[in-house]
Amino acid sequence: MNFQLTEERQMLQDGLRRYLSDTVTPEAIAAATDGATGLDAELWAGLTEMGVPGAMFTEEQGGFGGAGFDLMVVFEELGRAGAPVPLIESAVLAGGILAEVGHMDLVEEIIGGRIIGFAHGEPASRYDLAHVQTRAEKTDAGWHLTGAKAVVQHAPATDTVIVSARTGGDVTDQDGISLFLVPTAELHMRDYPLNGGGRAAEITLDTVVPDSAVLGETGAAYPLIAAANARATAAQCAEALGLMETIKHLTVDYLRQRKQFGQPIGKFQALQHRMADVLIEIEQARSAVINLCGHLDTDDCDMHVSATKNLIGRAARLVVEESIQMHGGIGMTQEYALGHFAKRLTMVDHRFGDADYHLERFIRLAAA
Amino acid sequence: MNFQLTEERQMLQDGLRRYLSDTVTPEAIAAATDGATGLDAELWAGLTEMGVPGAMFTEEQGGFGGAGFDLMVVFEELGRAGAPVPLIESAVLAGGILAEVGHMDLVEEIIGGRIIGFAHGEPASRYDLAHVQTRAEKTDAGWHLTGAKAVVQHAPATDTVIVSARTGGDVTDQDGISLFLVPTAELHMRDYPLNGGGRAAEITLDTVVPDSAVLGETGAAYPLIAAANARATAAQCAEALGLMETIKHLTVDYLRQRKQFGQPIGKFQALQHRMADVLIEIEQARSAVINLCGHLDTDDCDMHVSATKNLIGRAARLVVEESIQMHGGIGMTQEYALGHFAKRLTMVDHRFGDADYHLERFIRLAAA
Amino acid sequence: MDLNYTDDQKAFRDEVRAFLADHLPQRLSDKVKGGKRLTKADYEEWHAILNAKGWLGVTWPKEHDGTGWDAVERHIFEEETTAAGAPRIVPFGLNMLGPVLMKFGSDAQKDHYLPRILNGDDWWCQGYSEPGAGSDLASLRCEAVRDGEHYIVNGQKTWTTLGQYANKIFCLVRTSKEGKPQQGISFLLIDMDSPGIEVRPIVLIDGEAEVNEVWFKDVRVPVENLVGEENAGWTYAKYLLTHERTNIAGVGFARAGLSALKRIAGEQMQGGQPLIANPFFAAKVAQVEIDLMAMATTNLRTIAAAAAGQAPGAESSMLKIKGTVIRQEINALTRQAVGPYAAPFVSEILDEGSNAEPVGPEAAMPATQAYFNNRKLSIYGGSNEVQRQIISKAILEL
Amino acid sequence: MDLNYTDDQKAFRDEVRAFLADHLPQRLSDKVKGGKRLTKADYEEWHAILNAKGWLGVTWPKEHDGTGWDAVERHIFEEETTAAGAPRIVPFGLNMLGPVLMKFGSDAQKDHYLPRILNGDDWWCQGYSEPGAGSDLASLRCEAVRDGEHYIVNGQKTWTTLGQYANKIFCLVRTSKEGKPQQGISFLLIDMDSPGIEVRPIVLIDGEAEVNEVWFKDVRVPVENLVGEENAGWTYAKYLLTHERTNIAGVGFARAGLSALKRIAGEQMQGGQPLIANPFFAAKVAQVEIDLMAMATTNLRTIAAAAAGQAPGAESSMLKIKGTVIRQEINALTRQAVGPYAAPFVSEILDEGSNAEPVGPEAAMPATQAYFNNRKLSIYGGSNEVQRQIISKAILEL
Repeated sequence: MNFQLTEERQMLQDGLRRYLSDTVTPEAIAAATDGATGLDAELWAGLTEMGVPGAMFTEEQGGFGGAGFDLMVVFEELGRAGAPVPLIESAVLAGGILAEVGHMDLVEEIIGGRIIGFAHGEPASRYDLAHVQTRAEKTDAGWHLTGAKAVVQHAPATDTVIVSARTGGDVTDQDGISLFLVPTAELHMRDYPLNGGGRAAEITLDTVVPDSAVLGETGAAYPLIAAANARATAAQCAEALGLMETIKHLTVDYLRQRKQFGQPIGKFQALQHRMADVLIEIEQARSAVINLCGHLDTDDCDMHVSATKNLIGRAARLVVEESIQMHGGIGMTQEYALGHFAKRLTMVDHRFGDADYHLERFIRLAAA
Repeated sequence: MNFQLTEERQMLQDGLRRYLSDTVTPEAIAAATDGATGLDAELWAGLTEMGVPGAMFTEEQGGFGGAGFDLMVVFEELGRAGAPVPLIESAVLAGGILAEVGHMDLVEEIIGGRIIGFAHGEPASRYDLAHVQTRAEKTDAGWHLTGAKAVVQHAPATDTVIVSARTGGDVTDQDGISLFLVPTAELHMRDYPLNGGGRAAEITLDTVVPDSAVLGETGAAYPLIAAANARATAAQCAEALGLMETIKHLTVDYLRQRKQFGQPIGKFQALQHRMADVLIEIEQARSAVINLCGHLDTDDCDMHVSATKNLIGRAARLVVEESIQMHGGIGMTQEYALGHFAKRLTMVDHRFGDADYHLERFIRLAAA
Repeated sequence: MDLNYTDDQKAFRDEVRAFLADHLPQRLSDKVKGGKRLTKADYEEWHAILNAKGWLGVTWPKEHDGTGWDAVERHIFEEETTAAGAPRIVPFGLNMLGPVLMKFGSDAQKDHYLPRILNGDDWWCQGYSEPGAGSDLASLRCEAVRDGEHYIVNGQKTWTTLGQYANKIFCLVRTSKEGKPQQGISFLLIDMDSPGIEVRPIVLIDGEAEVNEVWFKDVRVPVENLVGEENAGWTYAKYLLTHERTNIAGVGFARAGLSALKRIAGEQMQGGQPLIANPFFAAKVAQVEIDLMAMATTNLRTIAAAAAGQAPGAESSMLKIKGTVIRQEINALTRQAVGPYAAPFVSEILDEGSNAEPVGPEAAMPATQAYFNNRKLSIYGGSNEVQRQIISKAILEL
Repeated sequence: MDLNYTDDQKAFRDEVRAFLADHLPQRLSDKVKGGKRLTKADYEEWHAILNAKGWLGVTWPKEHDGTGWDAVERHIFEEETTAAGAPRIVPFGLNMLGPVLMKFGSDAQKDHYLPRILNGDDWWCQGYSEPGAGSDLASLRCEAVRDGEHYIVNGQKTWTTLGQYANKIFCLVRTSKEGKPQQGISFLLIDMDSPGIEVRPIVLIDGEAEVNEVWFKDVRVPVENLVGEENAGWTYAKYLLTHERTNIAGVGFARAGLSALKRIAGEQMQGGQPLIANPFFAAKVAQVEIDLMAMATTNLRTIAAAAAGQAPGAESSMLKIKGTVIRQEINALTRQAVGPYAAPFVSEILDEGSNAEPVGPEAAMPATQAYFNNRKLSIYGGSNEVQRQIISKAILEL
């Protein structure tokens, strides 16, 4: 039993924290969010240079990490900085699947900074990973993909996207889902900014891709998607933890500095006690992330995904609402840093399943 | 729209409050709880003399009240005093059914102070009113009753009990339930004290009663039971409100008087704010009781039963736990008054359906 | 005890309903229900419709061309207009300044300003809050120095709602630094087009700029624009705040929000069934509905007491807290209901006549926006912390 | 990072399990699991079994015949004994007085008292709290006046757990009224059979008398029973309180409670299915289970830090709060689970060998009792309010 980071991870953490605190400014986030690609290209290049995408992969896969705690270290720091970067999409989701099906050339490029997207969710799928209506029909030329994909994060920054489509089975069957590598130029995209920063797109598909575009076995992609999704959820939970840490620091500073009725508002016992409860939940969140990252490669992974995502969802709401309330009006302004972090943290519950979704799943898994 | 009590009800309230505050002592409650019958006979005689059982019945039924707000006034005062008396059992449950089936002679005796019990719940029925396993078989001599009844409150104080038994249908059918008037002497009783005061009994039945013991039509008792139960729930919710009021006063007094670190603990802002939240929930509870008592004789009665019982259940837990916590150790001692009220209020959630049971029922009714 | 309206009250309710059916433009109610941005012209249009009927001065006595309604009638009006999706009545002139002028203003001020509020000549905004003051209102520093027949005003106000539309602002200013902070405050009426005034929008986390900073640099204000006496403004300010508190419970908003929530959760599918049929979600919706049923009755109890002439105590603080907690919970559940589509934010969709299609369900973006925007409910109008303080002081008497 | 025990730790865990399987009398674990009353003899029996193995001085170093275990080993021991349903080790002599004597006692005191604690010659109880003091421990008034070779003690202590079984009490007494309240406190060891001591039981709302008032009237205590220096007792008291905090999270108790809850809710039927299958109930159980999973890891993080020699900060306060909240929620759910049978209360059923049959399910009465009894968790050992104060002070530094 040991809760210390290894020396390598400690170095990565320190380096990342320094680099991000120098680099990620509100202006840079806003520019990326409102810009064409939703990407802060300079930041992405810097992260790549530091080897951040490589930390998502094992040495065997050409990286130098790949364990749950590597994800934790990196994403907690990205969360602290509030930086929207396509690391979950390109390295954890797309990269994870590509490594699994043996596309090591692309993995190498991802480690080198190339951004490949992952288009799986659909307008009606909500949080159900097996819900795929997009169809792939076999033609002479290859596969004809038709359908729609929803809220594909960082799609405008990609040149290629992994698209899931149904080659068999009914809309919610786990069997019959296949994955295709599609050039972004072949997709119809409507892109838009996101609450909390970054851009996403609605994607409409009506394109033919060659047989070589198929990833892995046709009809058997569900386990690949589910495994990548579990890792992505861990990454996102670690990011949420980092967001909470920054919100905590902002709020503690505010309570210490802001004066009302002649004293710092942090002297008011009602706020002190509520702040204590917030701190407790942030420690709970940290432990939950540790639990998940420590069990990513075990049989209990699914249960920990749901336990942790549930706890993070609840803690996030408390942290967001209490921090805004303790700040008062200033906490609601876009100019002050809190707003961005609060929005980004709020959005965590809207991806990979919300707190209730995972509570229900946890119950189902525990009963099984 | 008018939230004032009528003059008559105001007088009843004033009189009851005075009488009960003079009469109901911790010693009297303990004596009744530990005594043979679970009845404070003097108190019961006094209440009867004041016409309290009569307030449960309409003028048409020989009483002088019978509306929801009559129940509210009486039971809120009984709650304030923390007095365990068989009014729900004898006047609201048994009396309500007897009045409905036209047994006006017995109603008159109940108004005069006779105590008739109501044995419906069973060891396996939990909160399901239709769950009746006790059987009544037709014999030459009348009806042979066999089965068991659970937690029959105030049974030891009765001379006669209304017993539900199945004359047809399956264990959880609404059809096929009948009611019988059975002398208490015919029952096997195991009686015991209750948390929060008073006594109840487990009843085992193996007795034959004459045909004349049947109340109303055989097999058609469910609506009678449900209607009486709705009124009993309203009574119990009003009692809970009275219990909350007394707990509120005890806690406010304690916060004002108890000193720590050189000042009254009510000066500590964290407690002030929590007390404010408790007060808000007690006002919510009062409004919920008003809603239910004002809709007892309407089509919306069932929905209000569930809404109010749910809210009372949640508010009760908050009031109990916060009041004990704010008192500290003293709040946990049997000697101090709070303990009795806290236990009695806690037990409200264990009769007529708990907060979750009614939340589920509310959703079902709202969807219907 | 009687939970029902009297026949007269029912007749009044029917009259309000009929009026709304005939006169509330559907263009406006569609915007309100769809969470679109309301323009200055939208508010002015609705005010003019109400004024033509004599129903704009809802809290005003008949002698000043108000409705003369009692608390129950005001409640019925608020309930019906909210349910119908009418724009709110902009409160600054009507519910805040108006009552202050009626009680403390000079005859000249009453004669001049009150009709202009009703007929829309003036759009007032509020100059109370200052940066660094917050709930500690008396610590304000914006200063007015007498110079002959003028006050020279210097300083800053903030959180000035819809100040960008206003041609007038009523301000609390410091005219003396002696005595307690509450002493030395005066109540001034100021033209927004006076030289030296600058209005800067504050963008909130929902992306909207409904509040502003207002800067005063050597702004000259004629002394006849002083309300009441110099240095006695704290009394008027407190009087105003009690009037700000009408409809503090927001029952109508909560009901409208709850019914929208149920509709949205009835359309969103999860695991093959509407989200509203999911027991976990249904439990939360039912819980807040039950709380709202009780709170609505607490509200009626307070209104009935007010109509019977009783002074409100800590009840309005209780209603403020419970009302905002309920509305914020409804906002949170609505945000939860829209799922992944809570994330996209395309600001121009909120403009009337925008060609931009919504991303995902039409209800999604307004749901997220309302969640963030309504965090303000527990902060402004006396934060919920201040309300808890009032409640506990009232009962603990410490 | 590694969430798993080392091989050594796993081997130790197996050793503890094997020991418990062989030596924990089933009669005792049945009582513990069934919520029955434990007698003085029950505790003494278990202490003797542990002492024979050398496992009674769990927090003691080897030089005093303790186990010399580190924080992780202590945690494993606690986890396994709790899961097995062993009686708790009565902490007053072992975890409270023992460490104080080792650090501040004279050699004579160590030589005399420490072995007697291990071998069961002495049963110590705690004389800290006083009526009216509560969390404000330093305001204590029980007084000791020097009279030759004795102190004369007068005053009252309260909340003395299991004082009815004790032959010794360690007390904080006031020996000087000068300076701050923290100064002038001394730490005295007193024979419970001294003339002038009276023990009165305090019955709690669950009907049990596990705590007592202890009254002192002119009780003569030899001066050699003073620990350390006169008027320096506050330092020893604080040292003791940090030792009281081992296992503050109560993970083992929570796990045992959760598994009992699931069993009970699996047996109780509602609407034709086990209560645990009801989504409303299952949601609450799952929620507390998820909280417990996280809290257990927070606990391990703290233990690992302690084993690595780091001083605990506000973490133990966080664990106190979250641990008690979780246990109390489990108690509340268990009470809810037993339904109408939560009401009957037949005290004698809790006695071993009672002939009285339970009313309803055997688990029902202990469930209600545990709910009421465990309200104490958030009150004693530094109330949760005091813990919140410690946490916020640590981070806000105000």
